[in-house]
Parts: sequence; structure tokens; C-alpha cells
Amino acid sequence: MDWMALSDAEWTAVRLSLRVATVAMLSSLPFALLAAMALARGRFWGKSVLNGLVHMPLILPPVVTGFVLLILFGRRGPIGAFLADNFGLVFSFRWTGAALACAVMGFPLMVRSIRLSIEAVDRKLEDAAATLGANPAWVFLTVTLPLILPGIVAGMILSFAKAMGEFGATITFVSNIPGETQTLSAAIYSFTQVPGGDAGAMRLAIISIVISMAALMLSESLAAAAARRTVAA
Amino acid sequence: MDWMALSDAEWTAVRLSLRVATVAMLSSLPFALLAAMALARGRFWGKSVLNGLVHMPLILPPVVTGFVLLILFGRRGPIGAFLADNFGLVFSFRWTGAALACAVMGFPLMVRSIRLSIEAVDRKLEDAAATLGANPAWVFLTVTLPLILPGIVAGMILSFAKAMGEFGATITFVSNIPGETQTLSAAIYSFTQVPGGDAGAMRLAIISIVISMAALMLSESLAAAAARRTVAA
Amino acid sequence: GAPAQGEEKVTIFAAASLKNALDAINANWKEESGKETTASYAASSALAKQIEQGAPADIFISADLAWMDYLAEKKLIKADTRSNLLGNRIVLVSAKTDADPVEIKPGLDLAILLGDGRLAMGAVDSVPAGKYGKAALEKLGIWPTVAEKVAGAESVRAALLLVSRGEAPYGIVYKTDAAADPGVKVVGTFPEDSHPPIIYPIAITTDSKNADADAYLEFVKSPKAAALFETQGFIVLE
Amino acid sequence: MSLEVEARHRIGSFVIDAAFRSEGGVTALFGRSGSGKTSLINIIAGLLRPDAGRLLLDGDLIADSEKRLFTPIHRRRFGYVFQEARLFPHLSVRRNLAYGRWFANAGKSASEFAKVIEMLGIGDLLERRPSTLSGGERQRVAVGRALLAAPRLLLMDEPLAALDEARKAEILPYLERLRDETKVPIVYVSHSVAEVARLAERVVVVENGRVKASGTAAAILSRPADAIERRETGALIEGVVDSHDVGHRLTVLRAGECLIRIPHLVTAPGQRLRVYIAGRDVMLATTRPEGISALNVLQGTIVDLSRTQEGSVDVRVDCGGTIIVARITALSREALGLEPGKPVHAIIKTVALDY
Amino acid sequence: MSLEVEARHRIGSFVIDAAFRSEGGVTALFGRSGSGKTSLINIIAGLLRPDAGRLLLDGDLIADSEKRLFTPIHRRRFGYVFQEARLFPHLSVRRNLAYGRWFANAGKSASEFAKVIEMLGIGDLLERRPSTLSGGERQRVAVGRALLAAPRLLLMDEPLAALDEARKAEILPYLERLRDETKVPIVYVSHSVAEVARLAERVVVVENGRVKASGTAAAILSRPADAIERRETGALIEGVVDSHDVGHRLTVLRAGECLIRIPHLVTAPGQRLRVYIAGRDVMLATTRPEGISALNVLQGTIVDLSRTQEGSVDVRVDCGGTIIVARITALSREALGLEPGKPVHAIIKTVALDY
Ligand SMILES: Nc1ncnc2c1ncn2[C@@H]1O[C@H](COP(=O)(O)OP(=O)(O)OP(=O)(O)O)[C@@H](O)[C@H]1O
Ligand SMILES: Nc1ncnc2c1ncn2[C@@H]1O[C@H](COP(=O)(O)OP(=O)(O)OP(=O)(O)O)[C@@H](O)[C@H]1O
Ligand SMILES: [Mg+2]
Ligand SMILES: [Mg+2]
Repeated sequence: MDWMALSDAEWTAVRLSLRVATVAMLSSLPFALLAAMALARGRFWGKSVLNGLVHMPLILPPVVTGFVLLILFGRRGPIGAFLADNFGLVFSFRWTGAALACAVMGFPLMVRSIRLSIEAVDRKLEDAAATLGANPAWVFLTVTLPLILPGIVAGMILSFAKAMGEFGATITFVSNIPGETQTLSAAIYSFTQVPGGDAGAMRLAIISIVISMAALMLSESLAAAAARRTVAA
Repeated sequence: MDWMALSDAEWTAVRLSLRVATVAMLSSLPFALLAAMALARGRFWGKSVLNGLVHMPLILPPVVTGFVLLILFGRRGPIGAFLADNFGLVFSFRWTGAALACAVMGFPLMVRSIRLSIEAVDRKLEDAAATLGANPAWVFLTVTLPLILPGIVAGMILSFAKAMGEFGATITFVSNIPGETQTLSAAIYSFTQVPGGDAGAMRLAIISIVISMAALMLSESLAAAAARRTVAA
Repeated sequence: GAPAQGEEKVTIFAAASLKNALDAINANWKEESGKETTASYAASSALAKQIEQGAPADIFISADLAWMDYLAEKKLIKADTRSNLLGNRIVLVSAKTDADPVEIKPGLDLAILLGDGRLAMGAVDSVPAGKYGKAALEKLGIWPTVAEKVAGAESVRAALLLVSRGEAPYGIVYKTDAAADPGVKVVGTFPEDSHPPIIYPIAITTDSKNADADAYLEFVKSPKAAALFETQGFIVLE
Repeated sequence: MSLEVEARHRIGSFVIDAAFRSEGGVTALFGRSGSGKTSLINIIAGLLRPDAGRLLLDGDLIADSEKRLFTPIHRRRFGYVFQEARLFPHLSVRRNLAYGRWFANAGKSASEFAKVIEMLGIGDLLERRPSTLSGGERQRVAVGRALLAAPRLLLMDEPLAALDEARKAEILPYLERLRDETKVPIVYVSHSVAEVARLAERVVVVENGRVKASGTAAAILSRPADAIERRETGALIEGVVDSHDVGHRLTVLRAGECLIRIPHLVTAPGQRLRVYIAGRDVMLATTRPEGISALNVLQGTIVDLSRTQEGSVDVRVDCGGTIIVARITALSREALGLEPGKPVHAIIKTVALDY
Repeated sequence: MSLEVEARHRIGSFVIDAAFRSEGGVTALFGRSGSGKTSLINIIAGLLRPDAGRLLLDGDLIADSEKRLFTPIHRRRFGYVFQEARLFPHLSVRRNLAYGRWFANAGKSASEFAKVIEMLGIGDLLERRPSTLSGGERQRVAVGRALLAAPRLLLMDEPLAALDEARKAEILPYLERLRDETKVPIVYVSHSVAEVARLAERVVVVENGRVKASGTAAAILSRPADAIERRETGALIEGVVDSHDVGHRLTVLRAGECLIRIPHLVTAPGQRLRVYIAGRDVMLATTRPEGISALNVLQGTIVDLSRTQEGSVDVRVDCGGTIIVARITALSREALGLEPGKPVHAIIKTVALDY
């Protein structure tokens, strides 16, 4: 299948997509965990605002999310300027920006999955851990976290898959710069915008599917193994 | 806030969005339940293929999903032609097509949530129901279904929210016909494509957010009530 | 990062529909000058807003005048470098490859041709090709009869696909796109005066510090590039 | 009404290889923690599909691995009281109780419902959620749920373990009535010899997944072997109610030639009755004692004596055809010079026969 | 070592309003199903925050609603054996057992670990997951987990309910040693009078969320009132081990003027020991019987008699300062003409004192 051979530029896009999706998934995980815990367990003023905020990227068209990100996290944006000045963390037109966009787009999916798992945790087990001397942090680490692992894995899978497919917010936020912000999806989009690009789009789509499926199967089998350990026959 | 007053066309888009999102959410529910059951409980050849297929709309750029829908469910598409001829069910350029696109895009989110809940169900309770004479269908209806309600609700929320934000696949599949397929997101998108459209986009985005937040809060409080009934203090 | 030295690649932000032509031109430019380029293809709207937010673009090629004007107003392009690079035509395409040609003139009964089908075109209020199409139909007095039948696609490409898939019997698309699709037949070209001129303007951004930008701009306007643009069906202006 | 069970199954490193049969009534599964009682019940219920096995109820073949026959759980209609309640958390107590009745079509009558609820003392809990119940309340609801499903066979896995004595004393007679009146066979797991003695016709002693001993309750519970816990040795006496002493609320039971007085007015004269007399409750005397409060002084002859273990000896005494087991100290044995063949009196307090 | 509990709390329609104190050792909570025992223990553990209440352990104020003091659960270091095991499903048995040791810093020595595992008979289960354990095995692991957390106070909610007699007989002495050697106070819920009698210094009888009676085990268990189940009446005798009869494996206990022979060689001479003598196990005789196997014949005088209930009477006999309760039939009472002040002999089998 000669036509499946990837050009250098395409290889770059593949590598970039993997990097972006992985970083997006991993870096949003702690925030998603926090948000999920707050939503599942917390009782505070503004909880429903937080809930709405988390869902926002899902509710808004990706282009709007991209624009909002551009305005907030761009070089001239309030948060972007702050982060760049104080932490040297620049998002605009960097792959980090693509990762940010994907993380934001996948955030509601991750939070929902984790939250669902947290709500299913038998809190009596956490009580039992506390009577054995574990402080709340330890209870979380040694009891809650292992028990919500299925939700975390599901959330990570969704976030990764979403990151592989995301381009609306990404391309709006950090453009479509080969080697820097052009992910597979953005490349596929480019192909669909010109005459004769269908074959290219199809080829890249297949590559994207193959990669995602591999990641999916891997994660599923890891999750299944973890589940077997937890609730054996 | 005079500028918040909606034009007739915008009202139409709002109503259409609600209809599309609701129909998408409800009509994908039975299929999502089936798929989630199969993935969580089934042991069959091709399970990972099904799993991949379910995730596909997430992995692929929405435009590609839209193309695929067009090819399959369009007037000339194999499935579209079949459904049109046999059931009079036409998708192309109809709001039904928008609903289909939204349903497909939200499908992986719904399936994941439900599946997560199914995997958390204590199967011993199902066994108990069987010993009391309930056949598998009744066990599902009277035990499994109520127990996975949180997952179903979460999945429905995600699907609804996604449908509110979806436009990539929708516009590709069924275009942007005011009153027929132009949802709020599509209208927002249109605004973002012309200089000076920001205010209009913002206005519609706020409306979309308000609607979605209302739906969100409603569903959350319903779910909380259901949960209270199930696992009381 | 922000390109400060001339060693940096020239970065071109161009409307997505120019991808094929610009890819070829950039390859040529590399052959001749030995210099690399970076091209980011996206919707003109997104690109313009990104430039507004400090994107590292040296050259901007828009698919319509509106977004170039938007940047010009904000003094984000060097006014003296702006020019109208390309032109295009809009055509009426049919899903039937053996369809009869029609003369597009005032009074054309497009509604009859469509029957109960739809007229696929770019979204008339956001996609440039849609705007041109609507303007032309209005000018020709056809618009009121077909307004209800228009299916506004997300891009010209999507509109074209609707026609080539047979979803819509007719569509209005760029000549450049129509030419490359064997699934459709061009049945008529809209008179040039029926709509505002279709223009792809080009300019160097105010923020550009790249010494090669001027040279690149020259190259894009050179006859060599013109040939490549024409291969893709564009009309080279000037 | 007969039940025939045969199963071989491997779970992890644990192997079940057991077979027993019973002619209806209550069959007690007796055995130490981890011996495989629950697994065996799960196999009967169909929750565990054994690698090989057969299950026959009343001549109906329910499962047979050779014939690849396996009746699905819900068609067996075996009520199961699980070791851990397993109430439906999303249903109220009332709907938990009603769950099985729904499928039992005819269902039990409303009066039966009221009776069960009254007997279990759960009338006040009907509108509550299971999560708000105490441990014992949960177990009682579970018992009620299984009883109300009108089962063909009742599987009870330590149903009364979480209950106080008074509550047990209320539920046991109900189970006895169930056994006697409705003829529903019951397989009953319990660690309490008293419960087993009272309820069970047959006892199956399980050890390490295997049937170590099986037979009538009388045989197994009286056997001096260590089939069941040594500390629990005793004799199960089968007799016929001879008469009632209404004034003193006593029942006189005739077993062979012996008359035994037991507390309360149980069943009508002429009815069969079983009484378990624990070895620890039987005193022996070489001469007939006078002026003692014990009402039962049975004359008999020593049949045999067990080995001395931890300072005590089990003595089997034949009292007119009925074997009674007494556990006495080795010291008393020496002091009284007890040997096989020696005539003795077995003395049993009436109140000691009250469970 | 003192524990002081005071709590008022409302859960749904159920109201807890209880207070008791204990001077260390084992405090038994006794009461019918649903009486509020688990709720009370939850309050002590800190799992349930009472509307109002105080908790003092050893002079330390653990919680006081008035002072708005509430020590978090994990800082109380109260080991808790829950009514329903609550093992961590994601950890192996070994790691479940080790869970609390981790936080107990010093932890217990490896030999202690081995000892507990051996006593509970869970050595073979260490690498298994809780979901593969039988009901009794699960409960044993839960007991081990709490014991190994080196708690300051041990809360045990029917820890032995799911266990067979033999296993109980192995665990009870361990708990006794724990009580006597490590001085860890224990709050113990049980429905078994025998268990309570053996372990507890104090008994708190709970009814409907309130303390119905509370006092030393001897006082509560001997009281003819219906503080505890009538069927369980008896006397708790406190004595000192007088001597051992090694050959016959008997221990002689001196309680006041009485010498009571009990089975096995328990504790060393000179040690204090408590024995519960159930009323059902005590026979009365008007003349000293001869040639009987019972080793304990105690001379005494009838103090009083209870009302006749269901054909039986509880007779309290003063045997040289020690009160012994005998339950006899109303018939015997009439036959022997038992009245307060009448001299009688209380006859108790030694093997009946073996739990
Ligand atoms: N997956 C498994 N792997 C290994 N052993 C297992 C597995 N599942 C169960 N067992 C063992 O099978 C044995 C029988 O378990 P079962 O639950 O039948 O015991 P039981 O007689 O009901 O005990 P209990 O009185 O404690 O409830 C136990 O020793 C248990 O540890
Ligand atoms: N949310 C609630 N609403 C109403 N009543 C409740 C609620 N939670 C508990 N109760 C009641 O409180 C009482 C005490 O429960 P608790 O668990 O303390 O009883 P217990 O003495 O431990 O009983 P058992 O011996 O059966 O375990 C029970 O009658 C229970 O029904
Ligand atoms: Mg069991
Ligand atoms: Mg309790």
C-alpha cells in the first residue's frame, strides 16, 4: 500500500498529535480529578457555576472555545501574558497551545467519567480506612483513588480520543502550523478544503483511527486487568 | 438589555436547537444502552471493533464524521436510501439529519457513561433478583436499569450538551438551512465568520449557555433526587 | 516564537482553499532561494483574529476582502504591501454529468431547474463563496425564487460535495473547485459583473520582522507563481 | 419431596466435590467457616454452574452437566436468603418484599404477607430504604423477601446469625410451620446446633468442600464422632406427644419407653416431635435421686463411653430403646465407676430443653 | 482506662439518647435488633456526629458538642470491626490486614502479625482478594485488620456472628488476653449471652436508642428483670482460682464460700475469674443428692422466686454469699415446695460451664 506511506510532514503531524493528545490527557487529569471531587462531594456556593463552566467547552461550538482561548491565553490575553511573563509558559501558536485546547475540549468528558465513579464509591470503605488511622489525604490515595480507577481510565480514554479528533478549537486558537500546531485532525481538515484532497484526508483519517484504536485497546486491556484484580471472579 | 432581544430567525434557531438536542439525546439512548451493555457484559467476537466504532465520532474530526454520514445516510447513501424507501425516513437537509449528526457525535459520550455505571453494578443483586423469579429482561428493567440511572443521566447530559455545541458534523451533513437545520451553534459559527460578528456570536453563545445550564441544573437536581432515593443518608 | 532574524522561515497564513497552489509555490521558492516556508491554512476569519492576537505570521492571504480590511483597519498589515493577488469565478454546477449548459442571466428560472431539490452553496452570510453567490443571484433577480431552497454549507468544498453526492441537484461553487471534481458538471458561469469581484488579497503583517517576507511576496506575484495559481484555476490579477 | 445434589466444582484452589440427598423437610448444612456451604448452596440455586453435577428436585431434573441441562436461575424458583441480605438498594422495604411475589403469579395472599411481616417484626420499616436498616433488620427483610416469593425450595444461608435470641425464637416456629404445612423443602446453613437440631430432618456435614457425614439429624447429632463439633454432642430424640400438662405448661413426650417432659404446650397430642438433648445438659446418677427439681429422670444402661478428651467423657445411655448422650467429667466417671452395662439414671432438666 | 459516652442523636424517626461509662475492660452492648447498638458504636467511632454528646476516653476529651470539639475519625485510633466486614476490595487480604499497621507507625511486631493470623486461621488467604472469601473468612480478616491497627479502643460489632463455635472458641481467649494484657478497652456488641458473660466487665442494655440498664456484667446478667432476655437469665460469679486438678483437667474456683469446679485448666491459681452460670443449667434439690455425676453441689438458701412465666420460675439462691439463679419448672417448684428462706442445694454440672 504505497499510498499509505507517510510524507515527512505527515509523520510530523502524527508525532505531534500523539504528543498533544498525551499531554492534554495527562495535564488535565489532576484538574479533572479536583473538579470531579468538588462536584461529587463538595458543598459550596457556586457549585452549579463550576459545573456549568466545566461543561462549557461541550456546549459552545469549538470555534467559540478557540476564540475564547485565543483571547484569554493568547500572547496579548490576560492569562496568556501573565503565564508567559511569570512562568515562561507560552501557549500561543505553540504545540502547548494545541494541548491546552485539546485538554479544555476533553475536560468535561474526563470530569464526568471521574465524577460518576466517585459517586459510585462506597463511602463506608472510606470510613473504614479512617478508623484505621488514615487521614483524608491517605484515604483518598489508598482507597478512593484505586476504587475510581475505572472512571479515571474511561475519562482518559475519552480525553485522548477527543484530543485526536479535535481541530475546531485548536485551529482557531493556535492556527494550523506544520510541525508546531498542525495535528492530524487539522491536517485532515486542510485536505478536505482543497480539490483532490479527499485521498489525503482519508489516508490521514485511517492513520488517526489506527492510532486511536491501538490506544483504546491498550487502555481497555489495562483497565480490564485492573478490574480483574479488584473484583475477581 | 435590548441587544439580547432575539430576532425571529434566532428564535427559530433556539427552538430548533432544543428540538435537535432533545431528539438526539432521546433517540440515541436505546442504542447507547445496548452498546454499553454489549461492551460491559458481552463476550463476543468483534467487541473491540464495536468499541472502536463507538469511539469513532470522537476520534475523527467532525467534518469527516459529517462526510461519512453524508455518504451513508444521504439521499444516495446506502442506508439513507434504504430508510427513505422503506420507512420514509429522510435525513438530508432535514432537522432529523441534524439530530442524527448530533446523536452520532454524542454517542461515545453516552455509551461511556452508561458503560461505566453498568460495570459498577453489583451483579449479586441481579442474581438475587433471578432467584426471586425475574427473567433476564425483568432483572434488567427492575434492577440493572434503576441502578445505572446515574450513568444514564450523566450520559444524557453529555449528549445534550454536545448536541448544543455540535456543528461541524451537522453542517457538513445537512448544511445550514434556517428553520430546518440551522441550529444555534451553526448560527454562532456563521457570526464568527464575518468581521464584526462577535457581538452576535456572543449573544447567541450566551443564550446557548443559559439554555444548557438550565437543562444541566434540572438534570443534576433530578439525578440528585434519584440518588437520594437510592442511597439515603 | 517571534521570528526576529532573517534566518527564520517565512510564515504564511492563508485561506484554506489556497493550500494546493501555495504548497506548490512554496516548494518552488525553496528550490530557488533555498529557504523554507511555513504555511498555516485555516479559515480567513480565524487567521485574521490570530494575527490580531500576535500570531507569528509574515504574510496573510485572505479569501475575501472583508478580513483583510479588518486587519487594515487595526493597522495590523503594512498598507503598502497589500495587493489583490488572485481572482476567481463562481459557477453553477450540476450533479448530472450530462446536464445541459444553461445561460446564467436575469430571469433564469433556477427554481424550476431545482425542482424540489436544494441549491448547495457556501453559507450565504459567512462563507465568502456563499456571499458572492447570493449577491449574484440577487443581482440577477433570481434570489427571491430560490432563497428558500438554499442549503448553506460550511465551506465551498462541502457545498461541492453535496452536489457531487447527488444530495443537491445544483450548486454554486468556485470555478477552481468545480474544475477538479469529476463528479459534477459546470453548467454555467456567473457573469463577472453580477457580483462584487472575487478577490484574494495579500499583505505583509505589521509585526513581521522577517527580512525574506518582501522577497517571498515578490515571488508569489511572479509569473512563475502565476502559472501555478492558474493550474489550480485561479485568475491571477494585475 | 426429595432433593438430590451432586456437584464437582473448582474455584481457585478450592474444590467442591459433594453429593447428598434428602427426603424433603429441612436439610442442614453444617461445617466450619470456609468449608464450602455457601458455594454448595450457590450451586443448588444455579448461581454457580458446577464443572460437573446433577440436581434433582422431586423427580424433576433441574440440572445435569452430562445432559447439558441447566435450568436458568429464575425458572428454578428457589428462594434464597443470602448470607449478606442483598436487598435491592433502590427499592423500599415493601417493594423488596413484594419483588418475588410479583413473579410468583398467584403470589401469596395478603394475609400471608401480613403474617410474615408481623412474624419478622418489620411492619414499621415498610416505607424505608434498605440503607437505613440495621444489620438485623436487613436480614429479616431478606428472609421475608425469600419467603414471600412462594419458592419450591428454600435456601437459607445463616439467616438468623445477626438476630437476637428473642427474634430467633419468633422466626424458628414459623420455619417449622413452613416445613410441616407447606412442605417446602429447606436447605439451611447454620452454625448453631440448637437451630439445626430443632429444624433439620437431615444434616450434611461439610468439610473442605466434601461431605464428611450425612444422615438423619438424629444420627449425625448423636454420633460421638467429631463429625460435628465435639462440644455440641447430644442426642436427637424422636417421639410422639403424649399429653399436655396445661396448668404447668408442659408437654409430655413419649420416646420409646421414656416419657420426657418439655416446656411449653407444643403441638397436639399424637403429633411427632423431635427434641435435641445436648450432652452437657444430661446428668447421670447411680441411684435414683429424690427431691430434685429436674423432672426427667430416665432409667437406663450405659452402652458405651467415649475416650476422655480434655477432662470429659461422653456416655451413651440406652433408656428403654432411646439413646441419650451425657457428657460428664472424667472425675465423675471415676467417682461413679461408670462402665458399659452399668445401670444409671439420666437426669435432664425440663427448662434445659427450651430453646 | 475509662470510657464515658453521652449522646443524643436523631436519625430519621429513630432517636438515640444514651449515656454510659465503663472503667475499661470489655463493655458489652446488648440489645435487640434495631435497638441502636451500631448507631451508638458509630457515634463513638466518630462516623456519626451526634446532635449533642460527649466522649471521654481515659480522661481525654475526644468529642464534646458543647465545646464544639470533634476529634476526626483517623486521629481517634479506635479499631472498628464493622457488622459487615467492609474489607477493601482492591487490596489483597495481606494488605487489608496491614492497612492500619501502616498508620500505627510503630505498628505491631511481625510476631504479633503472625499470631493474629494464626489465631484467626487466615494464613492461607493472605494473597487472595476479599471478594473470593467466604462470609466467615471475611469477618475474620476484618477482626484481624482492626486488631493489627494497634487501636486505643476496640469497637466490635457482632464480630463473631458469622463464625462456627470452634472458631469462636479460638478467638474469644485472644480477646480475653487482649483485654487483660494490653488493657485496650473494648466495646463489644453481641447477641450471645455466653460471649458477653465471658468477656464483659460491664453490660449496657440498649432498647429503642436508650440505655435500659447498665452495670457490671454480674449485676446485669443475674438480674431477674427483663433487662436482658428472660430466657438468658443466670448468674455471673466472680471468684479466684483456688487450685487445679491437673489429672482431670479441672479448675477449682472459689467464690465466697463456694468451691466451683469448672472444666479445663484456666489461668493460674490466685487469678480472678468470672463464670456465667445460666439459670437453665442449675438444678435444685431439697436433700443432698448422692451418686450423681454433677461435681458442684452448693448448699444455700432461697432468696426469692420470680413470677411464673410460661411454666417456669427463676429461683435465686444464696450460696454462702454468692447468688446463684436457677430456672425450674413451676411443677418442680410446687412439688418441692420451694419458698424463700428454704434451704436447698444448687446442682451444677461442670461441663455445663464450658463455653
Ligand atoms: N476465587 C476463589 N479462589 C480461591 N478460593 C476460593 C475462591 N472463592 C471461594 N474460595 C474458597 O472456597 C471456600 C468455600 O467458600 P464458601 O463461601 O462456600 O464457605 P462457607 O462454608 O460458606 O463459609 P462461611 O461459613 O465462612 O460462610 C472458602 O475457603 C473460600 O476461601
Ligand atoms: N435513616 C434512618 N431513618 C429511620 N430510622 C433509621 C435510619 N437509620 C437507622 N434507623 C433505625 O435506627 C435503629 C438503630 O439502628 P442500628 O443499626 O443502630 O441497630 P442495631 O442495634 O445495630 O441493630 P442490629 O442488631 O440489627 O444490627 C434501627 O431501628 C434503624 O431502623
Ligand atoms: Mg458462607
Ligand atoms: Mg447493628
